[in-house]
Amino acid sequence: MSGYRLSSGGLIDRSKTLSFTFDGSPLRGFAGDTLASALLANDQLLVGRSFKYHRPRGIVSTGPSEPNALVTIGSGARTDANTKATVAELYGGLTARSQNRWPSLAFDIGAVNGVLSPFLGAGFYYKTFMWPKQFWERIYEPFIRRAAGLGRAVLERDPEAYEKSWAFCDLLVVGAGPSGLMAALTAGRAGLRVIVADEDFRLGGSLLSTSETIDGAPASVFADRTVAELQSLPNVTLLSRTTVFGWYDDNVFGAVERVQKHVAEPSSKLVSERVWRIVAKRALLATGAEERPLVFGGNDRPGVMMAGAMTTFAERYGVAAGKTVALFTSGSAGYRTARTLSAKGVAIAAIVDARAESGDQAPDGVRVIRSASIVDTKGRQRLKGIVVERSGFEELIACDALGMSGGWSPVVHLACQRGAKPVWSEALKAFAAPDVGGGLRPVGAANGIYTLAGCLSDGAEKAATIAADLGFNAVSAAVPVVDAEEASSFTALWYVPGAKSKAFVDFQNDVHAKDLGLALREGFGHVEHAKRYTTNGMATDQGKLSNINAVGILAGMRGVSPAEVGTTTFRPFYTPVSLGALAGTARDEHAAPARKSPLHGWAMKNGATFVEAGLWHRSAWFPRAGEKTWRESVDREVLNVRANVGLCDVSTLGKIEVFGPDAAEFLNRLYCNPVLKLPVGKARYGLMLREDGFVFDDGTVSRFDEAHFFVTTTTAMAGPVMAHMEYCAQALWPELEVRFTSSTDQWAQMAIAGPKARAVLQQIVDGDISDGAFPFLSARKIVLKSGVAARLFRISFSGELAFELAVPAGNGEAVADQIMEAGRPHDICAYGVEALNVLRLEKGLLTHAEFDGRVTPDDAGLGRMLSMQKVDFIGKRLSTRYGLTAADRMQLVGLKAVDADKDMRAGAHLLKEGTKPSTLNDQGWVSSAGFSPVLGHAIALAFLKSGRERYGEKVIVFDKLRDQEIVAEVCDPVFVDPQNAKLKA
Amino acid sequence: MASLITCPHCGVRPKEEFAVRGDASRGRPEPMDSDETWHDYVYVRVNPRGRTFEHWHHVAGCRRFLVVERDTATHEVYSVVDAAEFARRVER
Amino acid sequence: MVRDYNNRHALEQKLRSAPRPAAADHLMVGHWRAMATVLARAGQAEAVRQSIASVPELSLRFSGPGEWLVVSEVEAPSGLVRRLEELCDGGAYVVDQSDGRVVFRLTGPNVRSILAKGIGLDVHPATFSLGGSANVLCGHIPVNLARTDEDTFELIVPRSYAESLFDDLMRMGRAFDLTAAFSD
Amino acid sequence: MRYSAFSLVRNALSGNLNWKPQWRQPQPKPHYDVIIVGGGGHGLSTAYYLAKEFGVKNVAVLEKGYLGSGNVGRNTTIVRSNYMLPGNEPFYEFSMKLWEGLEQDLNYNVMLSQRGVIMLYHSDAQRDAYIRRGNAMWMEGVAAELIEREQLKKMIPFLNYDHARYPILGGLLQRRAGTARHDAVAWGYARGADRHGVDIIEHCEVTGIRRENGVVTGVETTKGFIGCGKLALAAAGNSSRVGEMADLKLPLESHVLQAFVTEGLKPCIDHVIVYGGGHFYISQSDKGGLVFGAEIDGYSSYAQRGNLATAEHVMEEGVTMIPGLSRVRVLRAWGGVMDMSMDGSPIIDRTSIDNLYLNCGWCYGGFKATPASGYCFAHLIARNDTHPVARALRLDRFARGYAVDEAGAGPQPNLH
Repeated sequence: MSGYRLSSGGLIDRSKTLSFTFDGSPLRGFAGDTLASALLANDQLLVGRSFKYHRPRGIVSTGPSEPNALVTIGSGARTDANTKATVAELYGGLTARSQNRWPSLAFDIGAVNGVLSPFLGAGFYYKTFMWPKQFWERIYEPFIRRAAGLGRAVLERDPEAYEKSWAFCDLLVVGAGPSGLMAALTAGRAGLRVIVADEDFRLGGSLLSTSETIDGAPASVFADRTVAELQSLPNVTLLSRTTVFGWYDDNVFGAVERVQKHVAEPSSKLVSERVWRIVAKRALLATGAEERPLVFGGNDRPGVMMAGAMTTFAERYGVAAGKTVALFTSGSAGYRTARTLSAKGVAIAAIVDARAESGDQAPDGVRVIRSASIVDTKGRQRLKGIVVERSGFEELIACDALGMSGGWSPVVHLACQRGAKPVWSEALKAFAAPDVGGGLRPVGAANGIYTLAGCLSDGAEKAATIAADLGFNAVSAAVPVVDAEEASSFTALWYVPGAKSKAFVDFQNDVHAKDLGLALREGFGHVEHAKRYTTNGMATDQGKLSNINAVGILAGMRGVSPAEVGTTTFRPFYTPVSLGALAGTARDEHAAPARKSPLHGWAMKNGATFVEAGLWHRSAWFPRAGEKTWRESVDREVLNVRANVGLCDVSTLGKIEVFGPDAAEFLNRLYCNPVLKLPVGKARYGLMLREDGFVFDDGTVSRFDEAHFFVTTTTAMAGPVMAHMEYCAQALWPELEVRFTSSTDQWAQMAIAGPKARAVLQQIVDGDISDGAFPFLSARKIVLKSGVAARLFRISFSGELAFELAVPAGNGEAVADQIMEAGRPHDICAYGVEALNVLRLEKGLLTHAEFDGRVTPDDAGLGRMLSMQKVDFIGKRLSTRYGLTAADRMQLVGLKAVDADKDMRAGAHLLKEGTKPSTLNDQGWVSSAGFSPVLGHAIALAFLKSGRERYGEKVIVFDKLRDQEIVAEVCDPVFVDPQNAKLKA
Repeated sequence: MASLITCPHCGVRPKEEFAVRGDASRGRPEPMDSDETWHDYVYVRVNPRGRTFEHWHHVAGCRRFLVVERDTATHEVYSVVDAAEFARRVER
Repeated sequence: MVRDYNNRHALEQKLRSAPRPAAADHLMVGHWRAMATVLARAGQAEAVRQSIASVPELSLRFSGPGEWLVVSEVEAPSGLVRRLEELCDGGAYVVDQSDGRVVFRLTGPNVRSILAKGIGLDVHPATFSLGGSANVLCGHIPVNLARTDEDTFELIVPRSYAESLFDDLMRMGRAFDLTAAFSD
Repeated sequence: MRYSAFSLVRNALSGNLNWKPQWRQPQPKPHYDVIIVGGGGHGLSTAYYLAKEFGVKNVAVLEKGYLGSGNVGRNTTIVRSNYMLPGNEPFYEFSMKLWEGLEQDLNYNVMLSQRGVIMLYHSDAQRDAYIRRGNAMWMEGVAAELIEREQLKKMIPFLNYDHARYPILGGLLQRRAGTARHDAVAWGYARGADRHGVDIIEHCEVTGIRRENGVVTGVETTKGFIGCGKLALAAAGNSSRVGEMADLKLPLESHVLQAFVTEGLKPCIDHVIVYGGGHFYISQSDKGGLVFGAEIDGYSSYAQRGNLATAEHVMEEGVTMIPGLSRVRVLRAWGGVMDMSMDGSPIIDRTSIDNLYLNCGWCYGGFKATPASGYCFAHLIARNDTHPVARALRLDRFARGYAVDEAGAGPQPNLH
């Protein structure tokens, strides 16, 4: 029996017993416990196995630096692997399991790795597993992979919700210990908008685990009182259970709040975790300091922990780490722990002090061994004794817990996340926060101040300065009096010589001191190389305990100062953050907004099947009773449009209203074809290029009056085209007077296509739309018989007589209904984008399947559109480069399967008959393919080298992905009505 | 920078409201300028480590192109102006 | 509640079920409101702004330099366009957006907390005061946000995004039992 | 010292005290036949192949930081040859073949893990584009498979099949593709080059390029002037800066790409999976961490750090593709500086200056190219002749109108 619950004391609620399980065993703790304190109170010393050697490990710390006590909490889809027991708040019903062991924690087969450890030194895998070659893939790697990792992720759908929130403040205080609370109080009283974030579930930091008193009361009382006052201030936000994980440009901080991680039955109204994006004018880093472990032989035995952790377990959780506790220290902290434990009735076996002398006061009757070191520890899965060496003599001292303290390092992680390196301080024997300007300043222990009074006044002073900087009337808050202040000092001790067994530097990754020696011998002495070669500091704790000792050891071996060795790079995240929290709400169906057409309801009524088109849901086809496949529906829709008439929702096309005296000139420079003299009341097909001469987008441009144009874009490129126009108008040609705005959402737009389109539409439209009155490419504002103001265009993407009618979005459904009603005698049908695609394919009209960003107008057979007489247009100059005009470019052609039963698929490549597949022999590719119900066989559009010269030639359509090679004939890309007789009817 | 941009029209806004278009240091050449000038304009970048001018489009705000003058090594922003104003200024 | 017999609201599906009694935090969806984009001509921005601002029943929502969404509580769409064209007297171009936008009015004691879950703009009264308006992102959706009262904000969203924004707002308000209904 | 089972055992039994440095730390000589600027993957592999394959052994690699301190040590370790365009596919397949023999060649285990790379598609258009790509691979003799939804469900059951914003319809799989241990690649090439006599000089920053009569004669460095016969630049994200020293104007922008790793987990993801609804990709390392990334941050930058907005977006894509990732915790983020080119494809070429050679423009795909990049660059330097698989990757392709634009995005680097 080692760890046990003290009979009194601690900031736990002994009236609230909480039941939980560890590896199936039922255990009990109290409200206010962490899982770690509850485990220790139940004498569960062994909590995990290390990564590489599977060594038995116990709790080392009481915070996020914990390398050993990693457990899996929860079950099923609510499983959280690799959770640090030291920061997991205990709740009733919590289930925890140990990790990285098989078959059980106490008996773990993987521990055989420890025996093999001479062969498994740092970087061993780079030197082996290479013979014979094929064994790596088949034997070695699968073996290594099985050994990988710690906890097990379930990869099931997470039932819980997450969210993000923005916050803005004058002052962010990171950490609610003595300096943080004092700073917040000062700033809060001065009226600043203050946010205090602390990772703990109870605010107070070290105030909750010190035996010191403030103004005659326990420090925790001061903490509670301060928190209460801060809570009462409307300008102060207190965020407990909130870890600030990152510091980003412009003093923006990322923080994660564990909203419901500590409850057994989460409320469906609340999220599990919330990520805060905090924009702070100023911030104080009140993150405290981290106690350093000592690197000595056997320092990983369960029962060895940080001295400060022992104090915290005792003071805050009312738990003793052992019956007989020894301490190994290079500073005053070990003595302080001894005094605390002794006062609570715990036996102190000895204080082993690495220093020759000090003024530190041991409790009465406690033996102090100076100039001494621990060279080994005894016991297997729990500590039974320590081997103390002094002046060449060894002594075995029995104990069941050992507290170690190698001094302190300020926690400066956040301040070093934006490129600045921490600065070695000879005075502090530690790396201190770099000066990163006024936005973020360290305060208190994070600033290297290790006395309580010093922390309180540093917090008050820094906050007062910030308040004054920001123009607030700072009332300097009275700093409370700390009674019987204890001094704090230590000597840096990176490595304890004479180790009789492995002396671990990084507990979780099993990096021991000799690994660092090996790294240095093999040329990996640079701190980054040593880290990467040995994996020191790369575990889930990111080296919070190990990095400083590794730096010190490397410095010692290289004979230089730690300043010269330097640290590895600090990067987000300070502690690991769940992907779910960072993702927030934008996941699953809500990963991106869904845009719905004003005719969505109409399409639903007509039985549409929908398909994603960027953010839009578009109607794809409209199956009717008896139709078993999508092809049947699409074929029917196509044939009906060709024979009768159909209605298709084209509302998703981008629509832009362009105004101004220079609108014509502006558009003339945007399109490669002429626009300047487009008559009022007319529409024109237009092609925009990128500045490098390739096709950017196609669409129509219409002119309603001299200074009002209307531009449409493809659905996919609506956003990019708008941005491109804004770029041209604002950045390139600000001298042109042109203004434009999107009207995409204002209009419901429908294509009415087919030989009977006019007959149907004429019933709706007020006014003459005969070919004479409203010829091909007319574009006008009109009024419907119902009184609805509308726009009518005579344009066609099907090759049929066709109109596009735009009505205000809210009227869209009613008008579409009317058209369907009017069209019923003419056998009108609704058709979707699939039929639209077949219709345009039959006509050789192009989409972004063809305009893939590597196609010139000439490639697409639209070379005649380039108006080289124009002085300038976007893409003109570079469109004439050799590579864009070479005769062997791939040109748009049609393909007809020679064997009418065979189909073709977009993405197939083209080969000359009789040639073998090879990149050199590749002649082109199929951009679009489909079945033409009009022609009764497969057709395709393709890009073929010098294709327009090759009509009539047979090529092989190579589709190895489905093991198919068929022969097709090259032809003109217009398969249906090449004379456009129907279009102009 | 990188987290927030102070739009001259809209105030301080988060990065996700913007799209970066790229180098803003050079104007578009005249139609009759040399092939080399045009090639450089379209394809070549100074790409300095240090102060640079870049077009940022305030897509989800005022939809203006802004010229952001900033340091590519430190991400410090020195100025943000409307692209039209910047173009006119360069003109002069 | 319907403007005319054949007008279909973008949220008709979403708000079809009978509304719960309004909670303290409540989302009202404007059934429709006339609004138009006003694009001032070169050099006319200030004059245009002033003449529109002088009409009490017109509300200017800032969209960009020389560009506003003008909302009217009283006009019909065609009337608004005519009115604005008269007011601007050739100094601006006017585009009807009445069918292209949906207005959400969010009101209640927790609106700022709700909005903070989607909008990266500091809407503290000191920085975004009554009458303030801005184009912003709410999550991934572009909206125009305006403060129309101490605890009331209006979000104007392109019609095609309205359902998505509605879902987002309801989720953002879940912790506060946010309710929703058509406003008229 | 050659690594073998014997050497491993012998050293283990002697307390591992006799291992020697994996590469020397030489002082620079006054003159080298070839100086390579940049001690990352590409610079080191160039040196290795120059010495081993092309007999050019009087070579120095100059690295301003520690060896491998650039992108070779901060990437998502993916190795693949699933390109579409004829200018790219043969080059990357050449690289893939070199990967497959690299461990034996280097006598160093770079842990090539051919676990398969699958790129998901979510629409018909995307499927068609992948079919085009897969068939282009087959044209080069590279096996590719189209995995349809039902088959994919069996292969990778934990993807988001039922609640995806963009439904997962299938994927394009290259089985031979996979991952390799990034640091080991740098170290293995360094050790290999060193054993062939190459001087690897760390902490030696080039500050100037000396030219006489228009010909490069050497470099000024923080360790003094070093003369050379030929100068080869392999400076990745810093290419523009080094090029500037020789008045080279390059079609490059430096951008930040973030990569992430989670806490170590027991094996759960076998393949490298690429999300088609965005740019997210993920794999699991041999240590158990899930390694992932997505798009670049979007602005030009030399700061090796990313922004939170992009990181959040990466996570959105991640949990959208694999909902079960939601409770997995991300441990660490990196920001690498990408030398984004104007068409998204690399440049291996001579320059307008005699004896000055250029290797850059790797965008976010430099790691997989490490062997071929080094081999082709060495070929070019040693023989003054472009290797056949790198013919399309010349610098003048932009002026001539032969961009190799896989994304079809045009000369806007942050869209590639």
